[in-house]
Amino acid sequence: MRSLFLMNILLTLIWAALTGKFEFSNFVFGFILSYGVLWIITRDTKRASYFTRVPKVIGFLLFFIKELIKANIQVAYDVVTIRNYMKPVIIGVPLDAETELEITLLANFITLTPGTLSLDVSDDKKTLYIHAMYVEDKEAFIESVKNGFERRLLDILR
Amino acid sequence: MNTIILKTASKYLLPLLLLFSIFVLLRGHYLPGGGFVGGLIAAIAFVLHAFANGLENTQQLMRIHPGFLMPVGLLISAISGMAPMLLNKPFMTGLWKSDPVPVIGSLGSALFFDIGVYLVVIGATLTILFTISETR
Amino acid sequence: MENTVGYIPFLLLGILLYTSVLTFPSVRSNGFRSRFSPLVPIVSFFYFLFGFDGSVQTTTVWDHSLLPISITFQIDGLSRLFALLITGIGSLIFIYANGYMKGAKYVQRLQCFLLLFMLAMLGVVLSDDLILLFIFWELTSISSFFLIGFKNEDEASRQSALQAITITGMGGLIMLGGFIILGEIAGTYSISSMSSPEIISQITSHGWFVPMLILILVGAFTKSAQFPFHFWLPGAMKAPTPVSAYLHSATMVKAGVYLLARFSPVLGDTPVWNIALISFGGVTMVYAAFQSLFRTDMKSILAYTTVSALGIMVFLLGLQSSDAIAAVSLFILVHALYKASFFMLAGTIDHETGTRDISQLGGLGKVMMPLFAIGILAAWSNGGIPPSVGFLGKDLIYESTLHHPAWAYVFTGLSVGTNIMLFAAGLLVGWLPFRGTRSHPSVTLPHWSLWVPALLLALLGMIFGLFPSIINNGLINPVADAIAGTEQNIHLKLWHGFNTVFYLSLITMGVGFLLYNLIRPGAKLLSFIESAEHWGPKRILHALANEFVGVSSWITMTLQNGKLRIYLLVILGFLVSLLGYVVLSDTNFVIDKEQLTNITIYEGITVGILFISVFLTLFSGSRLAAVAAMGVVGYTLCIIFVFYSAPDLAMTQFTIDTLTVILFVLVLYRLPRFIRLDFSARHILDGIVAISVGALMTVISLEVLQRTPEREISDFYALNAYVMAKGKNVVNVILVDFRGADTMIEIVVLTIAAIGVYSLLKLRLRKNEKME
Amino acid sequence: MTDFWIITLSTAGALFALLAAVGILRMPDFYMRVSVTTKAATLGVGLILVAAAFAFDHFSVTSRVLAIIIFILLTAPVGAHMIGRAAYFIGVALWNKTKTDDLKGKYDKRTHKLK
Amino acid sequence: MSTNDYLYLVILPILSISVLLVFIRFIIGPGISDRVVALDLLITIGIGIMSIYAIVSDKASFLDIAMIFALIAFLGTIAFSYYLEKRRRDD
Amino acid sequence: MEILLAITIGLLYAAGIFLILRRSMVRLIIGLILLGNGANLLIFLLGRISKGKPPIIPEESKVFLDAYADPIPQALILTAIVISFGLQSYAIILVKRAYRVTKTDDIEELTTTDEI
Amino acid sequence: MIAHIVIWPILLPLITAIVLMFFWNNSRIQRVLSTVGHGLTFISSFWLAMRTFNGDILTLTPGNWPAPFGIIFVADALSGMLVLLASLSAFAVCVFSIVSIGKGRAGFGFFPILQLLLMGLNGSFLAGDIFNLYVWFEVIIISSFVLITLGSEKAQLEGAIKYVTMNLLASVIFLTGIAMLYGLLGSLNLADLSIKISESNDHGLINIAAVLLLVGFGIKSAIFPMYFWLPASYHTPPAAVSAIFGGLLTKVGVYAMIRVFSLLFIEDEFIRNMLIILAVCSMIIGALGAIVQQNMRKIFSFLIISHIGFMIGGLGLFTPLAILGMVFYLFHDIVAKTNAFLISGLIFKLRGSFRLENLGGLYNRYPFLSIMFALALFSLVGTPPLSGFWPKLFLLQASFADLNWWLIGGIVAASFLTLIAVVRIWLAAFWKKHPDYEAAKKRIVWYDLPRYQKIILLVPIAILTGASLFMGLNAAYIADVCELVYTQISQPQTYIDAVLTNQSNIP
Ligand code: NA
Ligand code: NA
Repeated sequence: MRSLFLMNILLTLIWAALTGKFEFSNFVFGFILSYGVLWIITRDTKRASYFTRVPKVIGFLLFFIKELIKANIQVAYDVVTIRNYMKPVIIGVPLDAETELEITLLANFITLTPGTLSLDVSDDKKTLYIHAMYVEDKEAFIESVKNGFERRLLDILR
Repeated sequence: MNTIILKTASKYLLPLLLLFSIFVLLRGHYLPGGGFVGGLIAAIAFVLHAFANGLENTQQLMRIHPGFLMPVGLLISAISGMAPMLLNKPFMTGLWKSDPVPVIGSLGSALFFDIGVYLVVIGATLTILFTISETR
Repeated sequence: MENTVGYIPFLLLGILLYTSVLTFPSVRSNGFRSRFSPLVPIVSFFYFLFGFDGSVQTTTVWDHSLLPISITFQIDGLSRLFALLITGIGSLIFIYANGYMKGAKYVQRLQCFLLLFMLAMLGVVLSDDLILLFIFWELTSISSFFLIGFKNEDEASRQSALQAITITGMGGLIMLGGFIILGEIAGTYSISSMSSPEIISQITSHGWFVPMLILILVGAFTKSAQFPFHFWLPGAMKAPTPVSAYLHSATMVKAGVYLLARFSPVLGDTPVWNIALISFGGVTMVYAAFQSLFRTDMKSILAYTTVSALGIMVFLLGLQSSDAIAAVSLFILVHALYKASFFMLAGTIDHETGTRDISQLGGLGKVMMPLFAIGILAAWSNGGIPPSVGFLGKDLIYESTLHHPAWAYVFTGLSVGTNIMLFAAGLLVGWLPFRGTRSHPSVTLPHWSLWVPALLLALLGMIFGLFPSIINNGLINPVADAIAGTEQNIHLKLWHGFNTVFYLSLITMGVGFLLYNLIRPGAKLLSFIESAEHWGPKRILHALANEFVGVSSWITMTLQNGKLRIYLLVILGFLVSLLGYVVLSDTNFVIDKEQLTNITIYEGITVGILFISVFLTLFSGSRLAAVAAMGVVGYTLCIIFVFYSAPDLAMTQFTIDTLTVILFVLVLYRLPRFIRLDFSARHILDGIVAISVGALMTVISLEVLQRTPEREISDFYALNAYVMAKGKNVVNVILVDFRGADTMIEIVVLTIAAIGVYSLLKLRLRKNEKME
Repeated sequence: MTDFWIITLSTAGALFALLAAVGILRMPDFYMRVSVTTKAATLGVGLILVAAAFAFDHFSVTSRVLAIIIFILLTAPVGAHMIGRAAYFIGVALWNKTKTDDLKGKYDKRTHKLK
Repeated sequence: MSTNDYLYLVILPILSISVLLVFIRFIIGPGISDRVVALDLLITIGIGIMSIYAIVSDKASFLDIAMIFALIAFLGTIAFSYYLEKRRRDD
Repeated sequence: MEILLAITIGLLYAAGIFLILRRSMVRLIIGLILLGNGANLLIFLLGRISKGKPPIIPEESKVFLDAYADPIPQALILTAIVISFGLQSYAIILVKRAYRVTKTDDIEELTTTDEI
Repeated sequence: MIAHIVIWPILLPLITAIVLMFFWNNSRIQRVLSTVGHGLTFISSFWLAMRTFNGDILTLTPGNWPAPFGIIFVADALSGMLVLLASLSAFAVCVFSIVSIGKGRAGFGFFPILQLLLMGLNGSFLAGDIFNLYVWFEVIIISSFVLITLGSEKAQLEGAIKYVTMNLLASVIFLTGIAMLYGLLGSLNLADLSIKISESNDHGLINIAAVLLLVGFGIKSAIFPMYFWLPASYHTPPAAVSAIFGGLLTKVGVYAMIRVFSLLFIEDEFIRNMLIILAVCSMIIGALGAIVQQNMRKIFSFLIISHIGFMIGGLGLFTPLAILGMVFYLFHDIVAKTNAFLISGLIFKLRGSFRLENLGGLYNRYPFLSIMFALALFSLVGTPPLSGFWPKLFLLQASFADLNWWLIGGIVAASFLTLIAVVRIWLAAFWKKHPDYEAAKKRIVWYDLPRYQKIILLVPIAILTGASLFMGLNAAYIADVCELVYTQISQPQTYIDAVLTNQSNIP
């Protein structure tokens, strides 16, 4: 129930942002509209609260940006130089993340980082298969994923 | 396709896109957009959902057959076109509410007409795509 | 007798009404109503007999400024004689038919068509308007088609009906052409108005006179079974005998003769007319008479003698002398009387014995005395033996040939020869079956209705011969007046003294009798004569018809060959040649660079990508790559739309392009792969056509761009979009308001397309619903 | 100041886009092409969009730019995942220097299930 | 050189060159999946071009097209992936 | 640029025609789509093109203050695009269904309805 | 509301179609409502037609924007009569479909699409704007696509591939022509274009547009050498569908040609001669095709091509008489062809086949039906005084007045061959004994039908035969209307004035 409400508010805000009119009437209209949309699409789902997680979200984003820049530079170097430095692998990373949202976010952030690509999640949701371009040591890579993205993400989500 | 990543993403994308489609529909009279594009975006939203979750789930979500939207949309458009005839004006003569309405702007029969277009486009596009997807 | 003509429309209408009354009760019941059918012709007969005296009367029922028709009827001597024959012989035929068809199926149907036919014939002879005449003319063709094909389950009947309608239908259409020219050059469609001297000279001196005359003659000749179109008539003997008796003795076949007689004052006595009528009539009369001699089927013999008699009439009309006109006037009557008797006689014998083969018949005279009498009387008249009316007729014929200024001997010789053969043929039908040993012992004299009508006609032939004055002034002279277009003075006399004509008649009889005794038609002679017909016009026309059908199917199959590519190539080739012609002949291209904008690098790249993608769609071996490239083509267009200020277009094009690609992708994996074909000549041809179209489009669009654009309407939209229609996106305002109707229709299109897709994929018919 | 941001951001963005373009052309196998391009392009386009937000300096534009960026961030990795997975499934070959392949043999070709 | 000129003469050419490079990948493939990725990238760069174009021509409405581009690129990729998984092996 | 676009139009028409003359039903459809694109571009070009002037009235104004691109061709093309979408979808499905029923993708084998 | 009469023949089918879609699965209600809808459309069309026969040109501007700025619907006598006949034919076909269309097709949109097809036809006849005409054409072609494939039988799909391809090509060509016109003259309104063309001296480019429209409409009206799609497909769908196609679809192309070549491209010798050549070729090729076919519906299909030639020939001559004949023929042919195909459908019900070799025995078994059929068939031939005769007479007169021997020969030959084709049908289906009656019995549905359904199947044929007789026997009335049509289309100024000055007939 609560998550629905949040979703509703969120959509109302997006609406207002999209239309660019921050008037009361526009909020009311956006609220009704997103209410309708949610009504159309929602099946029973349970969501945790979003409120306490704002600081963690910011922290995570900063971490992500750092990773992004670091990896981009690495890739850029490789792309612009003639020699190829790649050591690609496909690695199955065992997951601690459980819910679909957790897994999806994790996978997406990994993909957004240059040099790595989430290929698929096993059907039992226990393993995330990642294609990575610069892996010297398999174990170390798994460790970096689990301690990096996954831990931080789960901190926020749980 | 059995991928939770897409499934999860589509769950959030659907409302976002529907909202976006309505946004595009409503502002069409002032800026690029309108019933067609709006309807197409809404249709795409459902198509994406269907790709991720399977057709049955999407249809369940929609509750009605998309084809039903076509006569509904046509009816809305036709009525908005015929309403002026009651006032003895030609078919599709624009009728406008004198004061602008918040958010939407001037409220007129043209808007209802565009809503009709929007619904027909959703209905037709989805009918086509869904029928193909479910036919082997 | 001024007002009697006014009843003609009512009479015709009455006949039509009665005909439809006959139609409506169940056709299977040969009821009560059909017994009254003879009353219709009888009443009509007396109307024409006593209502008119041969003077000219006209009535106009209806006229219209636009339609080239005026419903005008005119009756004069010629029309009256025909009307009397049609209704008089019709009356007897109806009585005869009631007896002949007793107990048979579909009698009422037969009567219907007979009445309809009578109506049509009356219409032909009474119309004063060319188009009205044509309408009735066609009606005779149609109704005779139904009559000839009356035994519709019999293949031969159907073929004969087809043959008849083919020839008379073609003739009719050609004649219509002639009528229209005649109407155009005469300035009127009224036949009676054409006979004024000024109009006649206007017609005969007109440049189109000869083609017009030929067209009309073709119509008349086909209807009157003139060589080489004659064969449909013997073929038409497949009809029940009452029908043959009616159609082929008295009426339909004479429609052509009527037409020639009718136009004789206007078109006659011109070189083409004379040559055509004399030659075709001459050939027909000799050829058909010869053919009649070797037949064994009574109706077949009669058919050929009929053709021959028609030939004589046409021949006489071609001569155009007063004698000839007098001769044809009388001969029309004479022939109708004896030929109808003959046909009924043949029918009765067939009806009683089950055969019409004269080689199978003999000795019937003993039990069928009245029939024998009919045979003798008809043969008498046919042979032109005094004192029958036939003698008078023959007399006049020889008179007219003998007086021909140039070709007297030839024409007389031909006439004598024809008449000798006809004489012999008459004996074969009227005499032979009754003599000799009895072939059908059990046969007795049939019901009176099967012989009294024929006897009546045969006797009339004798009475008119003995007392020619009965018919001289009241009947025949007005006919001659009408044919000649001037006052004629006919004196029918039985005895002219011992002159050349008399000796010729004697020769005719003598040689004819000799011929009769020499010839006994049988299988051998029949096959001989049919082998003559084998290479005759029938054969040739049939071969031509077959050849024509063959060529038609070849043409049809060549053009409609099932290959979409060829169809498209033809259409596109046509388009290219038309466009090319106009471009080369009508436009001169100057491209003024001033008017055009420069190419920037981005545009260059965009268009470059577009070009490459187009080539990918053309030559990629993978369907998916082709589809993806097609998508890229759409996307680059979209970029072009962005560059050139069309955001709405860009959005829509982009979305729809993608949806189309998706659609393809969804469908594609159920489709087979491209057929891989080596490069061949067809690629070159296709390429030439394609490049031609493309090049033309480029050239044309560049040329259009040289013109100053008109922006009046756009400016109106721009000015009013916000002020009046309260929108700022002018494109959208156009879509939902200025041109909202287009959009309304467009969503209908989308809806239908969706329904179509749905039904294509989902509908599975049950077996009984296939081919609804 | 606005111009500075516009120029800086758009230059960086364009360079990242170029990087992606070069990457997709140079990388030896499909997976690495995806790996390289998705993010570089996303980053590049994101930067350019921010430049646009600066250029217009109008709330409605800024919010739209944000919406687009969020949307791209949401969809780009999903798309990459989808095409990568599909490619692997249909057997698009890995670069010959790829060291390990944990996915090998894990797909059920018939049911599309992944162990 | 004004900002607009800079965008027009420097940024747009860079992006155009990028487009060309990506398009080469689109042409050479080799697999259909490569083409799909190339297409996706083409559209993504297209969004960039669109944004620059919006700045240059001072028409914010081009950003809306960018939004739709993003949406469509995603849909296209998904559809092709879907197809690749489902299709028969012989294309 | 007009010259380039005119050539593009020619190319689209030519390619479309070349493709509809092929034996494969899929190529047939692609050809038709290219032809439709060509026609749309033709309308666009012949309605005259102008850069950076979308026919949208500025926010604070009631009429155009500046030159603007002709909106009519755009509206016409928009209508034509949507209609073509309907027709093309239908045609694509028709091809699919025809292939299922006739078991051939080769148009030249579809000759039975033209037999006598 | 009465003043809106111009739009009712368009709106009523639309409304009916929408309502029918709400009853998607209830084919019984669909059958009833659809008939009612067609009935109402017919009444409104009749009303409209009667008003146009006074010589008035009625206009209606949807959106109330004055022409040439907004779209306009224009009803002159030609449009009025065509709308009337289209509604009549559609009504007849709908009644026929009540029984002849099974649940399968009825459950997949047959009736709503039939309504929308009629809407498209009426819209095309009333359109006063060339792009609007294009859009109406698209309604027609998409509905015809759907109707021709509804059921997805093998022959249907095979025929449809060709039908669809060539019609889409025609649309592209038409659209190309529109692009030319707009690019040159900046207008889409026909009346406005007429003025602008007459003021322009760009003959070459305008001729190019004319050629494009000629080919675009030529494909749609199936004239030589652009007719191939027609015989490939018209015999494949249910008879009711062939009937409405055969009666009306090609006629829309002819109508468009008449409109465009009388209003826009008035005095071009090249086009006129071209039209006459094409007309003669169509007449002959179509007729030759008709006499060799074995399938009754293919015979009629080829006859359509042949008879389109008559109309195009009249258009090519463009003398008063020729126009009179052409327009009269157009009117006659709508009724006659619809009827012919319906009859073939009924014969199919009676005998289980469309092929001549499998038919027979109808004349003796069903004499009254046979009489009705004979009237209908012979009116196709133009046997006097049935309806086909008069226009042919006018055309012949016109050709003679013009001394156009090709046209004369064509008309005579085509008429003769039509006669032969029809007589062939008559001999095979009616006179001949049924070749194998016992075997055919299984395919014959007639006996299983309840009596009222048999009557329903007969009613439309009776109506159309009656209409044909009316036109033949009351030719003077039709000729008067045709003369009015001639007056109106030979003086474009009246049309232009009605469109551009009398903005709206709303009080
Ligand atoms: Na309005
Ligand atoms: Na008259």
